[in-house]
Amino acid sequence: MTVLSTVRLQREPFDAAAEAAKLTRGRSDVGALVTFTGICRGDEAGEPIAALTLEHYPGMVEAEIERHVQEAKERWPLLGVTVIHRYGRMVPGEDIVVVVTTSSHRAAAFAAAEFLMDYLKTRAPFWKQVEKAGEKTWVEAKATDDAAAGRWNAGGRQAAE
Amino acid sequence: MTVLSTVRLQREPFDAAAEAAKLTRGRSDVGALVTFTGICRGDEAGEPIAALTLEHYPGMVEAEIERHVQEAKERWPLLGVTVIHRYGRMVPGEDIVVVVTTSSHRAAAFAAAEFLMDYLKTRAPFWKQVEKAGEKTWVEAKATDDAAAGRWNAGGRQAAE
Amino acid sequence: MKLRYFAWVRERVGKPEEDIEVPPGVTTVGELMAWLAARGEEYAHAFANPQVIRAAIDRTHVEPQTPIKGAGEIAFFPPMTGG
Amino acid sequence: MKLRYFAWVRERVGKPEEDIEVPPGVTTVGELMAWLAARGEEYAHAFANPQVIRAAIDRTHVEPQTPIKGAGEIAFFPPMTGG
Repeated sequence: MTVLSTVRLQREPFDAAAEAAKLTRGRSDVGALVTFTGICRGDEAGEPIAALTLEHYPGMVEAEIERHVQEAKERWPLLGVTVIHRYGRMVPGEDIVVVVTTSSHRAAAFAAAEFLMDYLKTRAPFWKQVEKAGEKTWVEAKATDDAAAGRWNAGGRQAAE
Repeated sequence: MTVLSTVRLQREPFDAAAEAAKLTRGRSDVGALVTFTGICRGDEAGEPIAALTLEHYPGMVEAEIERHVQEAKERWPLLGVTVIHRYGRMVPGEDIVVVVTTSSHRAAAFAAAEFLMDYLKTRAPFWKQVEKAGEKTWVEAKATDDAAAGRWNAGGRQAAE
Repeated sequence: MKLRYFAWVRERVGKPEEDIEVPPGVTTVGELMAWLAARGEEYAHAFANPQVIRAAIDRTHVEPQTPIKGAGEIAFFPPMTGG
Repeated sequence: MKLRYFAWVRERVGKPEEDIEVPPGVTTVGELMAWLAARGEEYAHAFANPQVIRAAIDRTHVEPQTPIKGAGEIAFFPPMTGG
């Protein structure tokens, strides 16, 4: 069994569909493919934004994501995992992050993709700044994101709602 | 707010990436896009298979899926939902089903996609037959799929593991 | 009344659908399965395990105790395995 | 010891990184933040609310009580907002 895993940080846009295709091409053990794409919205906290700038901690962020990809592979019977996260400036409608997971069965693929996204939202060293009416402001961390990330601790999966 | 929804039953292959793109094109309110693709595996219950044939109940299956798409739209703040399910004969590696959900935030998109897949596995009138060593056998329903579908009853979301 | 059969229920009965006259004493889905099971060897085989067979009346899932009165189309099939 | 600052901590301190000599009495991440806050107005502003500031030693998340002995690089930043 070949478990593919890819972690990439980049300024340039990515092609989510092409990344998903790489995890299924030429193999017949994949039964479930989950692709999560996080997209820059045109509003933040109810107000329109012109753009988003993502700052990151080079070196730390790659290592931290790799560590969580490893953890996901230990927790669930995955066949492939891809995480690509952009940094720099993005305008509404642009893709920010993609997480692709594959497995024989859907439960593992869904759980691993959610686990990685909850982690990326709360513990990966990224910081979002938005441009609103000419002013730049830092996005505040959300308590709901912390709660979502917390459900993966202490063994099993907990209800998130 | 425009909520797009599409349900399609078809014999022909579909393009999951193109379906996903339709739900995000030209709008800036989508922050989260989940695409689940179910793929025909080369094995069933540990034995290799040559092909899979999906039988369905025409008329009932479309209405039933539509009803569950409506339910998903009532339960979560979705911006778009697409469900495409194939029937007929498929060989390993071919896509069987795609569910695409979009929302402002990831929790709703993930939950709705899982809810629809759990439903499709257990309550939508489809039956799978596999070809193993020249013999055709009907795939038996799995207790784990029923348990997964059951967690959406009785209000909130329950732990599935 | 029109009956439809799917998957291995269809294979065992030997046809995808048929029109039948249901006798007045048969009033529920469960009673209809019992009555069908007595119609011949192929039906006996198809309905040997009625507790695993699912039913729909006019394209809506129903239970064995559901009355069949007024039904246009009743379908019988094994547990679903889609997705 | 190399210090790095990110997001609004970086903006308030006014630089992305610097090399500093930490006095011997400063032994934990929390003590380092308190010592930094006393270094000047920009530091006082950056570290006014130390409980919201996160830290990493050599690219691993740490807590305020974590000792800084042996650290090569210590980073301070606000709660993360990726994804």
